[in-house]
Amino acid sequence: MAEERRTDYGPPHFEQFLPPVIKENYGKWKYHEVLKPGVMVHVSETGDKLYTVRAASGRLTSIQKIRMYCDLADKYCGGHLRFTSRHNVEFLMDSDKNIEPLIADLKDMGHPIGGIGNSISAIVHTQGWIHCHSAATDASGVVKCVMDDLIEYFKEMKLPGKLRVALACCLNMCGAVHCSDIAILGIHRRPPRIDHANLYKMCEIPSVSASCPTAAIRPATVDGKQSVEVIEERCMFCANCFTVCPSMPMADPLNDGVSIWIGGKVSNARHEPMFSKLAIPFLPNNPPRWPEVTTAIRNLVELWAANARKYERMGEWIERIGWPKFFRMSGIEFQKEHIDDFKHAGLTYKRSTHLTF
Amino acid sequence: MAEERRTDYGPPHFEQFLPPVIKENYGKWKYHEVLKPGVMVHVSETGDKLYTVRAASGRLTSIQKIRMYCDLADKYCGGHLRFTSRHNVEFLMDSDKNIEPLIADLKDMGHPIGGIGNSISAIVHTQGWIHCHSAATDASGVVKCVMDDLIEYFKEMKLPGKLRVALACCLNMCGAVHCSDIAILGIHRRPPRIDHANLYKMCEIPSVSASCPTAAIRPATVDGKQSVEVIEERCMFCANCFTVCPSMPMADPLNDGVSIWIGGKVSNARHEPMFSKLAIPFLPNNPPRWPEVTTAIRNLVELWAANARKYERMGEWIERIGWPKFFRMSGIEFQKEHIDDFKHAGLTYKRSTHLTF
Amino acid sequence: MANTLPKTPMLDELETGEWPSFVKEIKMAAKENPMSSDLLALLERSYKEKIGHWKHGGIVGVMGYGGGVIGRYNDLPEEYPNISHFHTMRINQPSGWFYTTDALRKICDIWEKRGSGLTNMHGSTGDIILLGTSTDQLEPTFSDLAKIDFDIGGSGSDVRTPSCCCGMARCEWACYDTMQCCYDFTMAYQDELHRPAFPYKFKFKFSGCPNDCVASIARSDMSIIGTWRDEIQMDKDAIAEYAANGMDIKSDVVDNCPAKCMEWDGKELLIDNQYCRRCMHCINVMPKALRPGKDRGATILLGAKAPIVEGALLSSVLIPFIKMEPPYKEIMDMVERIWDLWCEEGKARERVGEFIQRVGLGNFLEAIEVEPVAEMVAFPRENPYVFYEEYFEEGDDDEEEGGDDE
Amino acid sequence: MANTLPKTPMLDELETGEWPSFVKEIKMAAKENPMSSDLLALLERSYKEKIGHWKHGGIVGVMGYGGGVIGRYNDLPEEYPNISHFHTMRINQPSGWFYTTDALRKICDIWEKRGSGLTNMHGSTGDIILLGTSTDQLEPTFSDLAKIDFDIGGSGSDVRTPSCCCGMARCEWACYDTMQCCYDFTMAYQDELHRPAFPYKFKFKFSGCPNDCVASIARSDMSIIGTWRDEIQMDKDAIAEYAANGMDIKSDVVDNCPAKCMEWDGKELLIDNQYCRRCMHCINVMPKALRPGKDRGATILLGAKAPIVEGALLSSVLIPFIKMEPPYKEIMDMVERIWDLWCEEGKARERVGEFIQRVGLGNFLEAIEVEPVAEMVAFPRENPYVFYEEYFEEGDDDEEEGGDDE
Ligand code: SRM
Ligand code: SRM
Ligand code: SRM
Ligand code: SRM
Ligand code: SF4
Ligand code: SF4
Ligand code: SF4
Ligand code: SF4
Ligand code: SF4
Ligand code: SF4
Ligand code: SF4
Ligand code: SF4
Repeated sequence: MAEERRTDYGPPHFEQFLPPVIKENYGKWKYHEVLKPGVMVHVSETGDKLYTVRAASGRLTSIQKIRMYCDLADKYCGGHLRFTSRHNVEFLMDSDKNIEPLIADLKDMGHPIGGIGNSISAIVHTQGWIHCHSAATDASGVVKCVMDDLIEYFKEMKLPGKLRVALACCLNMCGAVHCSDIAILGIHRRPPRIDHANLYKMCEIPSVSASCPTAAIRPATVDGKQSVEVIEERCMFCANCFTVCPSMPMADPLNDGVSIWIGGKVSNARHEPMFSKLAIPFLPNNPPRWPEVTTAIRNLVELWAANARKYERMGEWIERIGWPKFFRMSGIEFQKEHIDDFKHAGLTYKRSTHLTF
Repeated sequence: MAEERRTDYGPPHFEQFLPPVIKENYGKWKYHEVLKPGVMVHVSETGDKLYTVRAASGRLTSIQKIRMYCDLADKYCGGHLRFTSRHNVEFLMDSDKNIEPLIADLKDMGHPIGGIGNSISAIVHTQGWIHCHSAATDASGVVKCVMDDLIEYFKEMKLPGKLRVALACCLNMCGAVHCSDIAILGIHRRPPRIDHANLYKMCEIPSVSASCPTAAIRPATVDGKQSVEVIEERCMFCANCFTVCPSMPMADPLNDGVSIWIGGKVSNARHEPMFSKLAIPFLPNNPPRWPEVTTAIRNLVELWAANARKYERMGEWIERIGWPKFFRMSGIEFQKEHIDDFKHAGLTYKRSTHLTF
Repeated sequence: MANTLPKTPMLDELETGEWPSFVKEIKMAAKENPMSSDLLALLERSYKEKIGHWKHGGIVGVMGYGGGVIGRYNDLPEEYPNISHFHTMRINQPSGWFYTTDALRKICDIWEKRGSGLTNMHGSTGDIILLGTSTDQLEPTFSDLAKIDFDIGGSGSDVRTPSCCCGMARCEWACYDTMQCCYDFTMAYQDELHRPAFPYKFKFKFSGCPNDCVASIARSDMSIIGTWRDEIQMDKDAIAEYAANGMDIKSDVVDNCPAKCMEWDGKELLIDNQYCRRCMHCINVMPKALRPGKDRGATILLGAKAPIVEGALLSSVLIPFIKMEPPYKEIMDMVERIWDLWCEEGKARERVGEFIQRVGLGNFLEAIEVEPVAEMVAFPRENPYVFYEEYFEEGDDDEEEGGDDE
Repeated sequence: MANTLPKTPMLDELETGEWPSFVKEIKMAAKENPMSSDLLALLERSYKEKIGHWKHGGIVGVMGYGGGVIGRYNDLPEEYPNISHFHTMRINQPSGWFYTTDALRKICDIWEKRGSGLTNMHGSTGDIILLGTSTDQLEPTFSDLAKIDFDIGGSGSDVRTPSCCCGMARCEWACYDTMQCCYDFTMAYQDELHRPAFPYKFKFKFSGCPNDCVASIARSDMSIIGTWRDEIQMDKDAIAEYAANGMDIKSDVVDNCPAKCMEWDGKELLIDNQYCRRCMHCINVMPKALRPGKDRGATILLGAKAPIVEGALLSSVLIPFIKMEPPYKEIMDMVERIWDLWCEEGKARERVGEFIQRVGLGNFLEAIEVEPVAEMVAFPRENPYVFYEEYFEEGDDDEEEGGDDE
């Protein structure tokens, strides 16, 4: 190219985006207090204060909405705002005088305030039918239904501890649901259908065979064309083959749906981080409101809220009472599907007599 | 056969061996008390009492010694005695009047009293050079040295909890050392030497190859004879090949020795049962007194005794303080050998920031 | 250009309820934008049919960059022509997701002109996601963004856009400057971020303390999590105040300490700091009274990932404690040794965590020249299958030293 | 026949010290017995050379029995001719290792005549070990033993000699009659015990309560461990007595409860039995005050073993709770279904625990016709790789019931 093109300049430096009260107190914060649901104050060694109002966001945001946020931030926050690691939007102020009018405006816009402290925060989620080729369920739709149903727990702080819900629309787990208090995971339950007519053009057969964690795929010649076949009994529907090869689609309206996983956590607070574990193997995709999913999750939340001790995350609670007790209390039927049968399965068998009856 | 031969009649029924006080109170025991080291009383619902005196045994016992036990049992216990699951000998009495004379006689015979309550009991162990083809160390000798050194902890009850020591002279682990507070394990560190001249006569080559957990063995022709070869870098000295094939001996004076494993437990009391973990990868065979081994074990016992809380078994203590702290406190150097590299190795990596400094 | 919106009876049901409605967002955009309008119609169809309508993306992107754009085509291009291509652009967010309204408005203006008018604020890795545009708009969008200093993020087998918690900007517990560090790493690895050359993706996430508010231990190949080495700072008066205000320090704090290293006699709180695991719980519960120590730095962990292929992993400890000071040379040198090794010996689609499991942590450490330390394991090995690399032969000089194991 | 003993300067050092000396035992026997005398000499040699001198045993035994004798030959038969063969006999001990002196003396008399005069009281599996004799003495020893009603134990790929804790004979916590049950199982499986026909060994161990005094969860393929279903029995006065005598019930008992289901307010001890894990700790500490409940039975677990080949295993729960009443038909039927399956599909040298891991617990349960229950796992699966055995096809009748997963 003739003209030198500008690349690799990286993101803008964050400093230019910080409100003055932060710039001045950067690294000097002393403590914080939660003033009420969705509102907290950080107090600096200098005595300065920083007020935060956290509002719900659906994450999928139009430019129109972003501009509305900007209008509010200009009006109340000197033109500053931020988003959180769980995709809520936060408004930052150096005094408390604008808190109430800001909250009123946000509510008018349809953005509830909350998610701070012992509450449910926004559901980390993914693309679903909006944009991904891999999805076994929708993302934004399920999230909307679940949060509509659980909204009281977002707006209030009446839970024993934090409750982190996440959704991923396929086993790739872009929503990183593997360490959530409650995880909603889209799953396929039908082996890939093979497009024998095109596979040889689209995919490298050796990498397709190699992609399968259970060695279910082997090369085969079909109708004179090089292709692959799938030993269906060996397929556990991970879709890794499809990621590698477009000619092996997995999605299937009759068999796709949602599974529910619980008891994971990320923070090191008290208990070490934990993976989520399978609670409900399958619930149907039932758009637009996914009633089976919202009911199941509400039951889980309420069971935990009623029985856990203060500060006990979902997984900590279940660890204390034991999984058999959890299954009895929740009424969820324990099935073969709950028993691990992958690489480290043996380590999940109960190797003690620590049982409750 | 002409004459009908008596087989499969099984062991004698135990009832004929029970002392009267047990027969009468079978299943009616109410509680027990430890009266002093090595002496306890069980009290029945009927008010009857059963006194037990527990004496150390070296397990390897001559018929002469058994007869001496019998003499004592005849003299003091109405002709009854038993052995424990850890191979101590127990004398059972329905009154306390013979306790002291019995103890005096036992001490004279060289059998200390103890092992009950928060003490070290006898070391469960195996054959070693006395009888096994597989041994990487002796059994009875090491046990004798270690117990001589720790005798005070057998005779008194001054430990935080029970301390169970076991020894196995090779990885077959007949001493079931895999769940002991302290385990002494004989290990080889040299790959099998192959007796190519005889292997083809003695062993089935396919089973030999298949026996190796790391696939280190493959068929080979050596000097015109069918045999096997060992890829030495892949060998971790388990001796499974030798068990299957006598022409692959493992024992080697220069490289055999002892490793020390700690923190296992069997009982379900408090913590679930746990496996022992590697503390000291290698100590030399140094007969007749194995001083490196006795010193290492004494250090471990004393470190635990000084730092554990009441009732904390070795593994429970280390779990509370964390392994890094244990390594710092014990002065044992952490090495590559401590890091698991077998099937489930990844699950042993530290996957949290729960660290002490 | 105000569109009439397609009929979407199913989606319309998702306009009710208190949680912000993504359907409303799409409709807001769709009024102005034919791409979003087609998206709305296609999504309604997916809701009816219970299946997605997107195909595997081809390789699309902007010149000189190997990643940052996710190609996407729908499988019914005749019916939904405005989104026959509908590629997503990942834009590297500023550290901590702080913005001025000015910067945001400029992004909106560009995306109004060049794309669907829909975004994710933010993607799950942390990028600003510009959700859907056609192939011909990719290059112009990039050049518009360049003018306002926003660059493209990662995708494919490259360094992915690093992210961090708000750290020192708003949090009293930040044990190092996560935002600056995230920025510095992002800048140092611009080439690796923009030009995929690894066996698979590599993610960095920076959290200021063990609360790990960006989930780095679960979601990044390298997790850099703040911690401290000395004693928890304690304000006795503030403790008394909490107690006076009704906090049950025994059951709320002491009984929840995983190290069991605290005592409360009703008056004084004792912490036996030598056993403290830096879990943060007591500090979380009493932020006015307790604070991380003063000798601060970070724990560096390696290897987290989602399940595909060999199962999900959390990161595991690589460096128990390191002071976090720019230019982070020691860490970056190590990162580069790791990449060299992984690029050389890693298999395609093998994340670094899986790679370590395959070769073994001990061998991995040797190769990257890091000494093994006990902090790297939860516990030492339970199986006796130890590889010794050398053995004594008869006649060796040191034959008497049977105890030496090399 | 009093021998002069070989010179054993190294072993002699093991005659000092307080722990009973096995060297003294061998010497006592050696004075009368040339086999033991040779053993002493050979052992001294092993101590000098730091290596054993035993070869792989050939197949030796008594007529009609496939196991119970461990063949052993030394590799220097010319030098140690009295132990050129030196086979061990495993004799099935009586339940709980109770003896009369009369029975023991008879065993001694036989072994004086027929063998080395050395024993292990007992072997690690529980047998009486008669340590070393020559091939020609095996059959006569057995026929002598038969006269006093002692039978041979297991070895090789058979049922191994079952063992049990002293249970109801001396322990207040026995939740079922371990000694009778051990005897009944031993008698029921005489054929399996004496004639190896399995892929590998199979061990039973019976413990009366979760303290597991025969280490059954670690050392037996089938572990039968007593437990209870109802509430811990409590004697309030005895609790008060413990407290009065200075026991710190909070720190000794309550704080050590793994279920965190106890409370002590200084006066009353509360146990929330629905969460009690039956760990025994509180009962162990206060035997006068607390006792297992009245609705007693056992938990049955499967699969413990030492490391060879695939790594050590603890047993895992198969039946969470079962009443233990003779003739134990339900359990024995299940045992036989397990053996049938394992004999059919197990590989050589594959213990049942490894077999289950290879085929998967779910499949194993289906094959032995046991319903999966949550008690069998420590926790449900973490990975999403679930096998569903059937799927809906277009046109299926029940196509509407997408929620049904079979
Ligand atoms: C704003 C945010 C960081 C950011 O840079 O964006 C943040 C901010 C704070 N976190 Fe966090 N955390 C944020 C995501 C997280 C995450 C990550 C996630 O959810 O994916 C975690 C790990 C979650 C997990 O374990 O699964 C997280 C685990 C914590 C914890 C530990 C909670 C626990 O008991 O396990 C604390 C401590 C506490 O709340 O007492 C904490 C505490 C805090 C404090 C109090 C820190 C402070 O003094 O400022 C902040 C307000 C807390 C609140 O929301 O209640 N933060 N925090 C994130 C807000 C997300 C949201 O919109 O809800
Ligand atoms: C005699 C014997 C059973 C037998 O039939 O032979 C036995 C007998 C008793 N055991 Fe045991 N245990 C016996 C081996 C075991 C074993 C097995 C082993 O060591 O291989 C264990 C599991 C050890 C482990 O976890 O590694 C065992 C774990 C217990 C426990 C749990 C201790 C703990 O805190 O983990 C108790 C409860 C206690 O001591 O408070 C117990 C308690 C008892 C009591 C108090 C039961 C009673 O009321 O009679 C008996 C006396 C205890 C003592 O020795 O201090 N017994 N006990 C065994 C004596 C072996 C010996 O000579 O030392
Ligand atoms: C956009 C985003 C989801 C979202 O809605 O936020 C996303 C979307 C996709 N991810 Fe992801 N991943 C996204 C964050 C993640 C995360 C979370 C994270 O980074 O914290 C994970 C789990 C953590 C991890 O890295 O392990 C994640 C694990 C995967 C995987 C599985 C990787 C693995 O090693 O197991 C795949 C499959 C692959 O790489 O082939 C994948 C693949 C994909 C692809 C590219 C689909 C594919 O097979 O090619 C998706 C494109 C969707 C689309 O059409 O737009 N995505 N992906 C996230 C990136 C946004 C951003 O840049 O900010
Ligand atoms: C005698 C005894 C050790 C002792 O000194 O007490 C013993 C001795 C031998 N065991 Fe053992 N085992 C003995 C109890 C055990 C135990 C403990 C137990 O039963 O509680 C175990 C661990 C528990 C288990 O079963 O897993 C045990 C696990 C092994 C193994 C490894 C099995 C595995 O699955 O990992 C082998 C190797 C084999 O079977 O080929 C083995 C093999 C052997 C052989 C037969 C050696 C061989 O490779 O052929 C040993 C014969 C020694 C000899 O010359 O006398 N022995 N063996 C124990 C039997 C005495 C008895 O009948 O009472
Ligand atoms: S989780 Fe799966 S379907 Fe959802 S965005 Fe990620 S790759 Fe696509
Ligand atoms: S979906 Fe997964 S298990 Fe099934 S064939 Fe494809 S790669 Fe194999
Ligand atoms: S542990 Fe090994 S050497 Fe010792 S008796 Fe058992 S098989 Fe033989
Ligand atoms: S000792 Fe074990 S690892 Fe080495 S060759 Fe033999 S079977 Fe294989
Ligand atoms: S990770 Fe720690 S430092 Fe960062 S925001 Fe969360 S609590 Fe604050
Ligand atoms: S930080 Fe955690 S481990 Fe440390 S004292 Fe506080 S609660 Fe205990
Ligand atoms: S296992 Fe239980 S019942 Fe049996 S002796 Fe031990 S404590 Fe008593
Ligand atoms: S038996 Fe164990 S779990 Fe049950 S109450 Fe007692 S200490 Fe707690």
